[in-house]
Amino acid sequence: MIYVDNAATTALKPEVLDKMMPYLTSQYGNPSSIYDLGRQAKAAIEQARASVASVLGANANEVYFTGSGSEADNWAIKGMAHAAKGKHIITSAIEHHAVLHCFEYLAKNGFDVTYLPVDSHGIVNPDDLKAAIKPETGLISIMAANNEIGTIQPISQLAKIAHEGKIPFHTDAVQAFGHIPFNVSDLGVDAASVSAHKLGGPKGVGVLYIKRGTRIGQFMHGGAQEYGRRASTENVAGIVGFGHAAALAADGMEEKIKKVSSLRDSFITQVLNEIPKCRLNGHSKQRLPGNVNISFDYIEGESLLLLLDMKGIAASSGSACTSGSLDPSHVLLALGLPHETAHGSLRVSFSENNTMQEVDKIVKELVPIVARLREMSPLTE
Amino acid sequence: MIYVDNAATTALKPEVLDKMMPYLTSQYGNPSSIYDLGRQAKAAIEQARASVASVLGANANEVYFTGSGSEADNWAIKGMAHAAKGKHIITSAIEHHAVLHCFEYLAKNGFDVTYLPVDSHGIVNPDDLKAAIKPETGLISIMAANNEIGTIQPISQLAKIAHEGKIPFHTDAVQAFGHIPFNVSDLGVDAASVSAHKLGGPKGVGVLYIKRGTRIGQFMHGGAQEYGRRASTENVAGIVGFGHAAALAADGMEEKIKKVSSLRDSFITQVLNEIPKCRLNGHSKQRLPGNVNISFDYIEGESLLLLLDMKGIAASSGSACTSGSLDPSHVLLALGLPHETAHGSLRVSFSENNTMQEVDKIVKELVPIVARLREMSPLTE
Amino acid sequence: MLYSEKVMDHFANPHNMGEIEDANAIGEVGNKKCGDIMKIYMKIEDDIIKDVKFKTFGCGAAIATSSMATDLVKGKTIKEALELTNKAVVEALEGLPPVKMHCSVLAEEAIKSTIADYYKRQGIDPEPIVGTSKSCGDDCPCDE
Amino acid sequence: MLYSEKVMDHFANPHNMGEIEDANAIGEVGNKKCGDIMKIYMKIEDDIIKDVKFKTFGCGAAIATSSMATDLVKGKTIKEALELTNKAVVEALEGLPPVKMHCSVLAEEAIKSTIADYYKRQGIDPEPIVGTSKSCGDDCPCDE
Ligand SMILES: Cc1ncc(COP(=O)(O)O)c(C=O)c1O
Ligand SMILES: Cc1ncc(COP(=O)(O)O)c(C=O)c1O
Repeated sequence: MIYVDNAATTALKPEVLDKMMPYLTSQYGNPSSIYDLGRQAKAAIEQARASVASVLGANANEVYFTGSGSEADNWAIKGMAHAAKGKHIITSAIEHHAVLHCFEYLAKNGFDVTYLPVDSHGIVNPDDLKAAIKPETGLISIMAANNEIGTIQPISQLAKIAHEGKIPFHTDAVQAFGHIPFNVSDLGVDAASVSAHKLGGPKGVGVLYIKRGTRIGQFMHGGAQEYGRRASTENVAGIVGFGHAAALAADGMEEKIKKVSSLRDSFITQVLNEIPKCRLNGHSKQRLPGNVNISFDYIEGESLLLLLDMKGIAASSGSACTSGSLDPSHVLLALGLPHETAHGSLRVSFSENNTMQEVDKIVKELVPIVARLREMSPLTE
Repeated sequence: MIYVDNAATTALKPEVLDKMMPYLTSQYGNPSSIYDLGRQAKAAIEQARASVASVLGANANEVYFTGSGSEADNWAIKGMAHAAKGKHIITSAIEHHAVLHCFEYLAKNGFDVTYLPVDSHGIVNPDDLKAAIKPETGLISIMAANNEIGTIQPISQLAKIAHEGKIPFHTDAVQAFGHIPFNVSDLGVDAASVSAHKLGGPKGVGVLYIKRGTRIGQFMHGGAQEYGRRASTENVAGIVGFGHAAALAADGMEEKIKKVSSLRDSFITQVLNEIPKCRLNGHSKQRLPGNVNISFDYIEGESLLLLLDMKGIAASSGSACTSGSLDPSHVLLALGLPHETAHGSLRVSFSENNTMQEVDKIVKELVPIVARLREMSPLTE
Repeated sequence: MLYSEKVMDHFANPHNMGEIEDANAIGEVGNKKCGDIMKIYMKIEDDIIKDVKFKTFGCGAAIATSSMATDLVKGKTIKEALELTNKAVVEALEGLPPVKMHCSVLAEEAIKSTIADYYKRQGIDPEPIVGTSKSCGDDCPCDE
Repeated sequence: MLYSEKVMDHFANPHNMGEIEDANAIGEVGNKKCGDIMKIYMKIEDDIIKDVKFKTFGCGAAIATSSMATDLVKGKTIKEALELTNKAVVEALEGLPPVKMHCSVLAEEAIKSTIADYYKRQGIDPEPIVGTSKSCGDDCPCDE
């Protein structure tokens, strides 16, 4: 199998699993327990926290483990919006559903929401943000990098504008963290969501970075875990895995970016050369090293994926969360693409485990598949 | 080490880990993905769902995986309260903090809360519930079994009273599920929270059972996972582990109850015989098979635990979530115990992995430790 | 979302895919917004569907239902073809995931609308025979 | 919550635990509600703390700070003992977890209140010398 859906989820790195194993076997203590077994679990969590914090450029006591990236988004957005004085909140039109649906929920509950548009490459214009800010704006949340088209936003600029208006700034960094340099201090964000399973860590563990002093309500009520701010017996093995995955991701990142981008660029060039009537979605430079998103005229995404799957190629058509949904991608629509094109995009997301041979193989399989589906399509001109 | 803190968390069963391993290695697909690797992950989740459902006596499509027992409680209580017509909600005074703090949060947000008292054994009187119900009561949540004192509530009676008033009934069954027969259909509850790590499953995965037709708001917004009702990329390995742990827990439960209760009863008898001025908290019969909670006059819980730990015995002083807290147990206070006694209780919780030899050993170590702390205490008379 | 083997079979090797040059009935249903469009060509002689072919833009289920529906009406009389229900298509495919049921509805409608076209071309009002199509234009919501 | 080795040492083998039969100063601080009570006995001669012992109801940190605080004042002059701060106790113990800092405050207060008792027994108003105790009765909140 050729796995090129690393934006949906990544394989758990064997070295990460190794570090998790003690906590799946003999080290089963509850970190809140006072005895030795509990204290060891607690120490392991604190070590993982320090590791994630160091990669984020944060203090350890600003890093809170959650049960997923989505939970981090829900906590940040609902918690910060409810703690804000104003009832106007701003986000972008191309956020992940974990952010977008929180905003929609808040919109139904008395908040006034502005969805910033993006240009045809998927970039938020800082001037649009400036223009959207009102005296009663209480929260701005704009994703660091998009999960479908890989566009990287000018976060430090956007955060600066937010702070000029004394408005807290959150960013969904689930796709950015561990893939491109992402330093909360350099960027100046007040809160950031990340998720372990996007960078070789386990599924079911996320982090919300909360800058000290940021006003945010509680999301998960209960026990006193995570400095009393996120209840639940800790997923010790998962947290330990996240800590190690973050450290591994940071290690030699520049080299990995080079390698992965070269796979990406070769794939893009080959496809655009060999297949007519297709276009690259997103920005040509401001994009995640592993992300490719290409629309093919006249064909629909799911059929493409199923035929690729039959050739042993695992790719995606945008966000994994919405497969099974009938709606076209809200991200592609925001770029201004017509509906039928928004249904037909292919997302290929590379990791450092992929090779140039795989790139060539995917192109080789893709060409006849696209041709065949076009032959089948009543839209083909 | 003698581990007798199984109410805080349990060791992950090796057979459960075995079933999880594929999903921590080669089977890393995102269950929302359309290709083979994703479909296999999806199928594994559905199998786990069916397994938990069958132990719960529910339909598979009434079982929703969450990131913890606490999340299940937060979802149920906030989601059902907000979906209710009335603004009056009822719970008991001895709930776990995951429930209690949700009610306190709702109380601060416009809800009127009744906390039902318990008798000196920790049992809620159904007549008290009947009397507390008002026309505007919108939710009743009473735990199935208490985590500190092991008391088992008359859930089926309480749920019946709720339904006579057409009020939805939720129960926190985190301590009950997998330890005593707990069948949502027999009991007639509308929602129930459970957590995998209390029954030999992994930490960081829970379930909320929601009876079909129950009105409940969304808690985790985002992707379309869990029938569109709980966003987040699924913790596949954790979910698979939960499914298997539930099946194992149900298997031969009666035998295990007999075994574990006999450890419990022997420990209680020995301690009450050999140590003066102590009392068993909770009900003598209506209690979880593994739970012992004993107060020792004149001494404080933490010191007791630390000295036991030095002898290789891992026990607890009530809820693990609140260790590190300065407050005495709200559960023991609700029984009517004085403050200094509420600080000094010992919770020992047995599992089927414990032995009678261990029981004897704990008693042998406990006697001089209690004597020593009493010698050190200015309260000793 | 799991497709049955039968669905995958018809998706991977669809029957009756293509156009009929001298078709005397053509129907098209679905819309671009929803991402499913089915176009059906028929050659009808003596009230019998001698040949039928399809072109489909859509997901795996859309292609599989097109394949199965055309299979089910090929060689049948118009009357028999009009009795085809989406349920029959689903059953023949050994089930469809719930979110994909609308594809089978689309397939049923595609057959009907093609037969309607046949009547129209002969100056016969198809409505009393075929009924009103549930199929909708570009503005209808995608969920049925 | 992790205790330092030093804390665990003093907790497991507390120094100066017990009573002094012929103490000429006894102080008690803390309350049952908070779960920490420290009682200190002193034998003071010529303004020098010849002997000191304690009894404590409380957590590991309460016992360890009692042990350390009594160690630190034993053999010292009253003046030196009054200079003992909770910070010094914490440092000598190589740190305390944040939620346990109040135990060190309690230990400082226990020493002061015992010395206050010494003056009171001699009919001297301790307040100008010892200061007002921060220690509170049964109704004070447990968090400081
Ligand atoms: C009764 C009860 N409810 C809820 C919880 C919370 O479960 P979790 O730790 O999985 O969040 C626990 C245990 O911690 C519990 O004992
Ligand atoms: C940008 C973005 N935000 C949030 C999430 C949600 O993360 P998780 O699946 O861990 O809940 C994802 C991926 O699923 C994502 O790509």
